Amino acid sequence: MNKILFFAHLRDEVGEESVTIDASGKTVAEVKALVAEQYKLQKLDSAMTAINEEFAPNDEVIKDGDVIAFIPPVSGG
Amino acid sequence: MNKILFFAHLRDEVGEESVTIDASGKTVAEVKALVAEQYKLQKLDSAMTAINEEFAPNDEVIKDGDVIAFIPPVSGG
Amino acid sequence: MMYEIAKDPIDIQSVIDKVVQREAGAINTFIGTVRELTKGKKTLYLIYEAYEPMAVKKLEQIGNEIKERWEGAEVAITHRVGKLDITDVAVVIAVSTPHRADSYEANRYAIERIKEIVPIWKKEHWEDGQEWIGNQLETVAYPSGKPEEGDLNE
Amino acid sequence: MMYEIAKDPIDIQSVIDKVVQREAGAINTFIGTVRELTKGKKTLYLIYEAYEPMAVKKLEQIGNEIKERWEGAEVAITHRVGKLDITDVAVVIAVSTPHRADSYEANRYAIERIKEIVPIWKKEHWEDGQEWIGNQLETVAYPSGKPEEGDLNE
Repeated sequence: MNKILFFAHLRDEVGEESVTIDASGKTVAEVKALVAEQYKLQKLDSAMTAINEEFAPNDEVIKDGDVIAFIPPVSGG
Repeated sequence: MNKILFFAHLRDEVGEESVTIDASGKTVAEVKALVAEQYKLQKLDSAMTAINEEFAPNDEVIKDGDVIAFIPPVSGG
Repeated sequence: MMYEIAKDPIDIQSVIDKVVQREAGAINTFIGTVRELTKGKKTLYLIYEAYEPMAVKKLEQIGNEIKERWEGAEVAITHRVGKLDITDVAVVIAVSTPHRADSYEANRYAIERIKEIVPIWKKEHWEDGQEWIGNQLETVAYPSGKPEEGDLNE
Repeated sequence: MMYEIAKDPIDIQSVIDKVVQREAGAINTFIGTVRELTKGKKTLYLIYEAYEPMAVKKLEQIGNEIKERWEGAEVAITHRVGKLDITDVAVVIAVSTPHRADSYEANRYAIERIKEIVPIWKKEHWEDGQEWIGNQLETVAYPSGKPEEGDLNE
Protein backbone atom coordinates (compact mmCIF):
# COMPACT_ATOMS: atom_id res chain seq x y z
CA MET A 1 0.00 0.00 0.00
CA ASN A 2 1.05 3.62 -0.48
CA LYS A 3 0.51 6.70 1.61
CA ILE A 4 -0.31 9.83 -0.37
CA LEU A 5 0.32 13.23 1.26
CA PHE A 6 -1.46 16.48 0.40
CA PHE A 7 -0.32 20.02 1.18
CA ALA A 8 -1.56 23.60 0.93
CA HIS A 9 -4.59 24.05 -1.35
CA LEU A 10 -4.63 20.33 -2.20
CA ARG A 11 -5.02 19.47 1.48
CA ASP A 12 -7.89 21.96 1.76
CA GLU A 13 -9.63 20.50 -1.30
CA VAL A 14 -9.18 16.85 -0.37
CA GLY A 15 -10.01 17.54 3.26
CA GLU A 16 -7.37 15.06 4.42
CA GLU A 17 -3.64 15.31 5.19
CA SER A 18 -3.12 11.89 3.65
CA VAL A 19 -4.90 8.89 2.15
CA THR A 20 -3.73 5.34 1.58
CA ILE A 21 -4.14 3.58 -1.76
CA ASP A 22 -2.45 0.75 -3.63
CA ALA A 23 -0.38 2.46 -6.29
CA SER A 24 2.42 -0.06 -6.75
CA GLY A 25 3.23 -0.74 -10.39
CA LYS A 26 1.64 2.51 -11.52
CA THR A 27 3.59 5.50 -12.84
CA VAL A 28 3.49 8.89 -11.16
CA ALA A 29 1.42 10.20 -14.07
CA GLU A 30 -1.13 7.41 -13.64
CA VAL A 31 -1.49 8.01 -9.92
CA LYS A 32 -1.86 11.74 -10.52
CA ALA A 33 -4.68 11.17 -13.00
CA LEU A 34 -6.39 8.73 -10.63
CA VAL A 35 -6.20 11.02 -7.62
CA ALA A 36 -7.19 14.10 -9.60
CA GLU A 37 -10.33 12.36 -10.78
CA GLN A 38 -11.26 10.86 -7.43
CA TYR A 39 -10.92 14.15 -5.53
CA LYS A 40 -11.86 16.54 -8.36
CA LEU A 41 -8.48 18.30 -8.15
CA GLN A 42 -8.17 20.68 -11.09
CA LYS A 43 -4.75 22.02 -10.22
CA LEU A 44 -2.94 18.74 -9.59
CA ASP A 45 -1.25 19.16 -12.98
CA SER A 46 0.78 22.09 -11.70
CA ALA A 47 1.98 20.10 -8.69
CA MET A 48 5.26 18.22 -8.67
CA THR A 49 5.46 14.77 -7.15
CA ALA A 50 7.83 13.49 -4.52
CA ILE A 51 8.47 9.81 -3.81
CA ASN A 52 10.03 9.15 -0.41
CA GLU A 53 10.85 12.85 0.02
CA GLU A 54 12.60 13.29 -3.34
CA PHE A 55 11.19 14.83 -6.52
CA ALA A 56 10.22 12.17 -9.07
CA PRO A 57 9.50 12.41 -12.80
CA ASN A 58 6.09 11.55 -14.26
CA ASP A 59 7.28 8.22 -15.67
CA GLU A 60 8.71 6.83 -12.44
CA VAL A 61 7.05 3.58 -11.34
CA ILE A 62 5.84 3.37 -7.77
CA LYS A 63 6.80 0.46 -5.55
CA ASP A 64 4.86 -0.95 -2.62
CA GLY A 65 5.46 1.12 0.50
CA ASP A 66 6.61 4.25 -1.35
CA VAL A 67 5.33 7.46 0.22
CA ILE A 68 3.95 9.78 -2.44
CA ALA A 69 3.55 13.52 -1.88
CA PHE A 70 2.03 16.08 -4.23
CA ILE A 71 3.95 19.34 -4.04
CA PRO A 72 2.06 22.41 -5.28
CA PRO A 73 4.21 25.33 -6.43
CA VAL A 74 6.11 26.32 -3.31
CA SER A 75 5.97 29.75 -1.65
CA GLY A 76 8.42 29.67 1.23
CA GLY A 77 11.02 32.32 2.00
CA MET B 1 44.92 78.82 15.20
CA ASN B 2 44.17 75.43 13.70
CA LYS B 3 44.16 71.96 15.17
CA ILE B 4 45.62 69.28 12.89
CA LEU B 5 44.64 65.63 13.53
CA PHE B 6 46.68 62.58 12.57
CA PHE B 7 45.45 58.99 12.23
CA ALA B 8 46.83 55.50 11.61
CA HIS B 9 50.39 55.43 10.27
CA LEU B 10 50.57 59.23 10.25
CA ARG B 11 49.86 59.31 13.98
CA ASP B 12 52.60 56.73 14.56
CA GLU B 13 55.11 58.71 12.50
CA VAL B 14 54.30 62.11 14.00
CA GLY B 15 54.08 60.66 17.50
CA GLU B 16 51.11 62.90 18.32
CA GLU B 17 47.34 62.64 17.90
CA SER B 18 47.19 66.33 17.04
CA VAL B 19 49.24 69.51 16.79
CA THR B 20 48.20 73.15 16.65
CA ILE B 21 49.52 75.55 14.03
CA ASP B 22 48.38 78.76 12.39
CA ALA B 23 47.20 77.71 8.93
CA SER B 24 44.59 80.38 8.23
CA GLY B 25 44.84 81.82 4.73
CA LYS B 26 46.81 78.82 3.45
CA THR B 27 45.40 76.25 1.04
CA VAL B 28 45.10 72.56 1.92
CA ALA B 29 47.97 71.83 -0.48
CA GLU B 30 50.21 74.38 1.25
CA VAL B 31 49.47 73.00 4.70
CA LYS B 32 50.11 69.47 3.48
CA ALA B 33 53.52 70.45 2.08
CA LEU B 34 54.39 72.27 5.29
CA VAL B 35 53.40 69.43 7.58
CA ALA B 36 55.02 66.79 5.37
CA GLU B 37 58.31 68.62 5.54
CA GLN B 38 58.19 69.37 9.25
CA TYR B 39 57.40 65.76 10.26
CA LYS B 40 59.19 64.01 7.39
CA LEU B 41 55.94 62.33 6.23
CA GLN B 42 56.58 60.63 2.89
CA LYS B 43 53.08 59.26 2.45
CA LEU B 44 51.07 62.39 3.19
CA ASP B 45 50.45 62.75 -0.56
CA SER B 46 48.22 59.67 -0.55
CA ALA B 47 46.13 61.04 2.32
CA MET B 48 42.94 62.97 1.77
CA THR B 49 42.21 66.06 3.86
CA ALA B 50 39.14 66.85 5.91
CA ILE B 51 38.22 70.30 7.15
CA ASN B 52 35.71 70.30 10.01
CA GLU B 53 34.90 66.62 9.39
CA GLU B 54 34.21 66.95 5.67
CA PHE B 55 36.53 66.05 2.79
CA ALA B 56 38.13 69.14 1.25
CA PRO B 57 39.91 69.67 -2.08
CA ASN B 58 43.58 70.72 -2.28
CA ASP B 59 42.75 74.31 -3.26
CA GLU B 60 40.41 75.03 -0.34
CA VAL B 61 41.59 77.93 1.82
CA ILE B 62 41.71 77.35 5.57
CA LYS B 63 40.06 79.76 7.97
CA ASP B 64 41.01 80.47 11.56
CA GLY B 65 39.57 77.81 13.86
CA ASP B 66 39.12 75.17 11.15
CA VAL B 67 39.99 71.66 12.31
CA ILE B 68 42.14 69.90 9.75
CA ALA B 69 42.47 66.09 9.59
CA PHE B 70 44.68 64.05 7.32
CA ILE B 71 42.86 60.89 6.24
CA PRO B 72 45.15 58.08 5.01
CA PRO B 73 43.48 55.54 2.68
CA VAL B 74 40.78 53.98 4.84
CA SER B 75 40.53 50.28 5.73
CA GLY B 76 37.36 49.83 7.73
CA GLY B 77 34.74 47.18 7.13
CA MET C 1 21.56 21.05 12.90
CA MET C 2 22.37 23.59 10.18
CA TYR C 3 18.97 23.23 8.45
CA GLU C 4 15.77 23.49 10.45
CA ILE C 5 12.04 23.95 10.27
CA ALA C 6 10.95 25.80 13.42
CA LYS C 7 7.55 26.13 15.06
CA ASP C 8 8.70 28.88 17.43
CA PRO C 9 10.18 32.33 16.72
CA ILE C 10 13.66 32.08 15.22
CA ASP C 11 16.62 33.30 17.27
CA ILE C 12 18.62 35.08 14.56
CA GLN C 13 21.87 35.18 16.54
CA SER C 14 21.84 31.42 17.02
CA VAL C 15 21.59 30.87 13.25
CA ILE C 16 24.50 33.26 12.70
CA ASP C 17 26.55 31.51 15.39
CA LYS C 18 26.38 28.25 13.41
CA VAL C 19 28.41 29.66 10.51
CA VAL C 20 31.13 31.50 12.46
CA GLN C 21 34.53 30.23 11.33
CA ARG C 22 38.12 31.45 11.68
CA GLU C 23 38.51 31.39 7.90
CA ALA C 24 35.55 33.71 7.32
CA GLY C 25 35.80 37.47 6.90
CA ALA C 26 32.12 37.87 6.03
CA ILE C 27 28.77 36.59 7.19
CA ASN C 28 25.78 37.57 5.10
CA THR C 29 22.41 37.04 6.73
CA PHE C 30 19.07 37.25 4.99
CA ILE C 31 15.96 37.66 7.12
CA GLY C 32 12.63 37.26 5.40
CA THR C 33 9.90 39.12 7.28
CA VAL C 34 6.14 39.32 6.87
CA ARG C 35 5.33 42.48 4.94
CA GLU C 36 2.03 44.27 5.50
CA LEU C 37 1.37 45.38 1.92
CA THR C 38 1.74 43.27 -1.21
CA LYS C 39 0.58 44.89 -4.44
CA GLY C 40 -1.54 47.32 -2.43
CA LYS C 41 -3.36 44.55 -0.55
CA LYS C 42 -3.17 44.54 3.24
CA THR C 43 -2.06 41.27 4.81
CA LEU C 44 -3.36 40.49 8.31
CA TYR C 45 -1.22 37.41 8.93
CA LEU C 46 0.28 34.38 7.20
CA ILE C 47 0.20 30.66 7.79
CA TYR C 48 3.27 28.72 6.69
CA GLU C 49 3.06 24.97 6.18
CA ALA C 50 5.92 22.60 5.31
CA TYR C 51 6.47 19.01 4.28
CA GLU C 52 8.98 18.98 7.08
CA PRO C 53 11.34 16.05 6.50
CA MET C 54 11.59 16.82 2.80
CA ALA C 55 11.98 20.55 3.44
CA VAL C 56 14.95 19.90 5.72
CA LYS C 57 16.52 17.66 3.06
CA LYS C 58 16.03 20.32 0.40
CA LEU C 59 17.53 23.04 2.60
CA GLU C 60 20.51 20.76 3.08
CA GLN C 61 20.73 20.22 -0.68
CA ILE C 62 20.84 23.99 -1.18
CA GLY C 63 23.61 24.27 1.41
CA ASN C 64 25.59 21.60 -0.43
CA GLU C 65 25.09 23.33 -3.78
CA ILE C 66 26.47 26.51 -2.22
CA LYS C 67 29.53 24.78 -0.75
CA GLU C 68 30.23 23.31 -4.18
CA ARG C 69 30.01 26.69 -5.90
CA TRP C 70 31.59 28.97 -3.29
CA GLU C 71 34.73 27.57 -1.71
CA GLY C 72 34.95 27.76 2.05
CA ALA C 73 31.29 28.66 2.53
CA GLU C 74 29.35 27.62 5.62
CA VAL C 75 25.56 27.71 5.49
CA ALA C 76 22.74 27.60 8.06
CA ILE C 77 19.04 28.03 7.28
CA THR C 78 16.00 28.04 9.56
CA HIS C 79 12.47 28.43 8.19
CA ARG C 80 9.51 28.95 10.46
CA VAL C 81 6.05 27.40 10.10
CA GLY C 82 2.68 28.23 11.68
CA LYS C 83 0.97 31.58 12.09
CA LEU C 84 3.11 34.66 11.52
CA ASP C 85 2.15 38.30 12.09
CA ILE C 86 3.41 41.40 10.30
CA THR C 87 7.21 41.90 10.83
CA ASP C 88 7.61 38.32 12.14
CA VAL C 89 10.65 36.47 10.83
CA ALA C 90 9.80 33.68 8.36
CA VAL C 91 13.30 32.60 7.33
CA VAL C 92 16.91 33.23 8.34
CA ILE C 93 19.75 32.32 5.98
CA ALA C 94 23.33 32.78 7.22
CA VAL C 95 26.29 32.24 4.89
CA SER C 96 29.91 32.80 5.89
CA THR C 97 32.74 32.94 3.36
CA PRO C 98 36.37 34.07 3.37
CA HIS C 99 35.60 37.10 1.16
CA ARG C 100 32.59 39.39 1.23
CA ALA C 101 31.41 39.25 -2.39
CA ASP C 102 30.84 35.50 -2.11
CA SER C 103 28.75 35.86 1.04
CA TYR C 104 26.25 38.13 -0.74
CA GLU C 105 26.07 36.00 -3.88
CA ALA C 106 25.80 32.67 -2.08
CA ASN C 107 23.11 33.99 0.23
CA ARG C 108 21.13 35.36 -2.69
CA TYR C 109 21.39 31.96 -4.37
CA ALA C 110 19.97 30.31 -1.25
CA ILE C 111 16.79 32.40 -1.07
CA GLU C 112 16.11 31.96 -4.80
CA ARG C 113 16.55 28.19 -4.49
CA ILE C 114 14.27 28.07 -1.43
CA LYS C 115 11.57 29.69 -3.53
CA GLU C 116 12.05 27.00 -6.16
CA ILE C 117 12.52 23.63 -4.48
CA VAL C 118 11.74 23.66 -0.77
CA PRO C 119 8.25 22.28 0.03
CA ILE C 120 6.96 25.17 2.11
CA TRP C 121 3.77 27.07 1.39
CA LYS C 122 2.21 30.23 2.70
CA LYS C 123 -1.44 31.14 3.00
CA GLU C 124 -2.11 34.87 3.03
CA HIS C 125 -4.98 36.14 5.11
CA TRP C 126 -6.53 39.48 4.17
CA GLU C 127 -9.55 41.29 5.53
CA ASP C 128 -11.65 39.97 2.66
CA GLY C 129 -10.33 36.46 2.20
CA GLN C 130 -7.40 34.08 2.13
CA GLU C 131 -5.37 32.17 -0.42
CA TRP C 132 -2.53 29.71 -0.69
CA ILE C 133 0.27 31.45 -2.55
CA GLY C 134 2.41 29.65 -5.08
CA ASN C 135 3.62 30.37 -8.51
CA GLN C 136 0.47 32.09 -9.74
CA LEU C 137 2.56 33.09 -12.73
CA GLU C 138 3.08 29.44 -13.75
CA THR C 139 6.82 30.02 -14.00
CA VAL C 140 9.33 27.23 -14.47
CA ALA C 141 10.49 25.10 -11.56
CA TYR C 142 13.90 23.49 -11.18
CA PRO C 143 13.37 20.40 -9.05
CA SER C 144 16.78 18.85 -9.61
CA GLY C 145 18.77 21.26 -11.76
CA LYS C 146 20.13 24.62 -10.82
CA PRO C 147 18.84 28.02 -11.88
CA GLU C 148 20.68 29.93 -14.56
CA GLU C 149 22.25 33.27 -13.77
CA GLY C 150 19.29 35.12 -15.28
CA ASP C 151 16.83 33.43 -12.97
CA LEU C 152 18.48 34.97 -9.95
CA ASN C 153 17.61 38.49 -11.00
CA GLU C 154 13.84 38.33 -11.20
CA MET D 1 21.13 56.26 16.60
CA MET D 2 21.23 54.38 13.31
CA TYR D 3 24.98 54.98 12.75
CA GLU D 4 27.46 54.20 15.49
CA ILE D 5 31.10 53.68 16.31
CA ALA D 6 31.29 51.18 19.19
CA LYS D 7 34.07 50.42 21.64
CA ASP D 8 32.37 47.26 22.95
CA PRO D 9 31.27 44.08 21.15
CA ILE D 10 28.36 44.75 18.78
CA ASP D 11 24.98 43.23 19.59
CA ILE D 12 23.89 42.11 16.11
CA GLN D 13 20.21 41.71 16.99
CA SER D 14 19.99 45.30 18.23
CA VAL D 15 21.31 46.59 14.89
CA ILE D 16 18.75 44.46 13.04
CA ASP D 17 15.96 45.68 15.33
CA LYS D 18 16.60 49.27 14.19
CA VAL D 19 15.53 48.55 10.61
CA VAL D 20 12.42 46.44 11.26
CA GLN D 21 9.44 48.02 9.48
CA ARG D 22 5.96 46.84 8.51
CA GLU D 23 6.67 47.72 4.88
CA ALA D 24 9.75 45.46 4.72
CA GLY D 25 9.77 41.90 3.48
CA ALA D 26 13.53 41.57 3.64
CA ILE D 27 16.37 42.48 5.96
CA ASN D 28 19.87 41.86 4.67
CA THR D 29 22.60 41.94 7.28
CA PHE D 30 26.31 41.99 6.58
CA ILE D 31 28.68 41.05 9.38
CA GLY D 32 32.36 41.70 8.83
CA THR D 33 34.47 39.39 10.98
CA VAL D 34 38.20 39.17 11.66
CA ARG D 35 39.62 36.43 9.43
CA GLU D 36 42.68 34.47 10.53
CA LEU D 37 44.37 34.11 7.14
CA THR D 38 44.85 36.84 4.53
CA LYS D 39 46.95 35.89 1.53
CA GLY D 40 48.48 33.04 3.51
CA LYS D 41 49.58 35.29 6.36
CA LYS D 42 48.31 34.51 9.86
CA THR D 43 46.70 37.42 11.69
CA LEU D 44 46.90 37.40 15.51
CA TYR D 45 44.59 40.35 16.11
CA LEU D 46 43.56 43.73 14.68
CA ILE D 47 43.35 47.24 16.03
CA TYR D 48 40.66 49.48 14.51
CA GLU D 49 40.92 53.23 14.87
CA ALA D 50 38.37 55.82 13.73
CA TYR D 51 38.04 59.56 13.37
CA GLU D 52 34.83 59.11 15.25
CA PRO D 53 32.63 62.16 14.63
CA MET D 54 33.50 62.19 10.94
CA ALA D 55 33.05 58.41 10.67
CA VAL D 56 29.53 58.67 12.07
CA LYS D 57 28.73 61.47 9.59
CA LYS D 58 30.05 59.41 6.69
CA LEU D 59 28.04 56.34 7.75
CA GLU D 60 24.99 58.56 7.79
CA GLN D 61 25.86 59.88 4.34
CA ILE D 62 26.00 56.28 3.06
CA GLY D 63 22.63 55.57 4.61
CA ASN D 64 21.17 58.63 2.88
CA GLU D 65 22.68 57.61 -0.46
CA ILE D 66 20.98 54.22 -0.06
CA LYS D 67 17.60 55.71 0.78
CA GLU D 68 17.86 57.88 -2.31
CA ARG D 69 18.66 54.93 -4.56
CA TRP D 70 16.46 52.20 -3.06
CA GLU D 71 12.95 53.35 -2.19
CA GLY D 72 11.67 52.38 1.21
CA ALA D 73 15.07 51.28 2.53
CA GLU D 74 15.98 51.60 6.20
CA VAL D 75 19.66 51.41 7.16
CA ALA D 76 21.62 50.91 10.39
CA ILE D 77 25.38 50.52 10.64
CA THR D 78 27.64 49.96 13.65
CA HIS D 79 31.43 49.73 13.31
CA ARG D 80 33.62 48.66 16.18
CA VAL D 81 36.98 50.14 17.15
CA GLY D 82 39.76 48.89 19.44
CA LYS D 83 41.41 45.47 19.64
CA LEU D 84 39.60 42.64 17.83
CA ASP D 85 40.45 38.95 17.90
CA ILE D 86 39.88 36.33 15.21
CA THR D 87 36.10 35.85 14.50
CA ASP D 88 35.23 39.09 16.35
CA VAL D 89 32.64 41.28 14.64
CA ALA D 90 34.09 44.49 13.16
CA VAL D 91 31.02 45.85 11.40
CA VAL D 92 27.29 45.14 11.17
CA ILE D 93 25.22 46.62 8.34
CA ALA D 94 21.45 46.02 8.36
CA VAL D 95 19.27 47.11 5.45
CA SER D 96 15.54 46.49 5.21
CA THR D 97 13.57 46.96 1.99
CA PRO D 98 10.11 45.98 0.72
CA HIS D 99 11.59 43.44 -1.74
CA ARG D 100 14.52 41.10 -1.29
CA ALA D 101 16.69 41.95 -4.30
CA ASP D 102 17.06 45.53 -3.10
CA SER D 103 18.14 44.46 0.38
CA TYR D 104 21.12 42.55 -1.04
CA GLU D 105 22.13 45.28 -3.47
CA ALA D 106 21.76 48.15 -1.03
CA ASN D 107 23.72 46.29 1.64
CA ARG D 108 26.50 45.50 -0.80
CA TYR D 109 26.62 49.17 -1.75
CA ALA D 110 27.04 50.09 1.93
CA ILE D 111 30.10 47.91 2.58
CA GLU D 112 31.81 49.09 -0.61
CA ARG D 113 31.20 52.72 0.32
CA ILE D 114 32.48 52.14 3.86
CA LYS D 115 35.72 50.93 2.36
CA GLU D 116 35.96 54.11 0.31
CA ILE D 117 34.91 57.08 2.44
CA VAL D 118 34.58 56.25 6.15
CA PRO D 119 37.65 57.32 8.18
CA ILE D 120 38.37 54.01 9.90
CA TRP D 121 41.69 52.18 9.75
CA LYS D 122 42.89 48.78 10.79
CA LYS D 123 46.33 47.71 11.92
CA GLU D 124 47.06 44.04 11.37
CA HIS D 125 49.25 42.26 13.90
CA TRP D 126 51.10 39.14 12.77
CA GLU D 127 53.66 37.00 14.55
CA ASP D 128 56.45 38.83 12.74
CA GLY D 129 55.19 42.39 12.67
CA GLN D 130 52.36 44.83 12.23
CA GLU D 131 51.11 47.28 9.66
CA TRP D 132 48.40 49.86 9.10
CA ILE D 133 46.30 48.62 6.18
CA GLY D 134 44.94 50.98 3.59
CA ASN D 135 44.80 51.03 -0.12
CA GLN D 136 48.21 49.48 -0.70
CA LEU D 137 47.10 49.18 -4.32
CA GLU D 138 46.78 52.97 -4.67
CA THR D 139 43.29 52.57 -6.09
CA VAL D 140 40.97 55.49 -6.65
CA ALA D 141 38.93 56.99 -3.84
CA TYR D 142 35.52 58.62 -4.14
CA PRO D 143 35.30 61.16 -1.33
CA SER D 144 32.15 62.86 -2.52
CA GLY D 145 30.97 61.02 -5.60
CA LYS D 146 29.53 57.57 -5.84
CA PRO D 147 31.19 54.44 -7.16
CA GLU D 148 30.33 53.19 -10.61
CA GLU D 149 28.70 49.79 -11.02
CA GLY D 150 32.04 48.19 -11.92
CA ASP D 151 33.65 49.29 -8.69
CA LEU D 152 31.21 47.23 -6.68
CA ASN D 153 32.50 43.99 -8.10
CA GLU D 154 36.13 44.08 -7.10
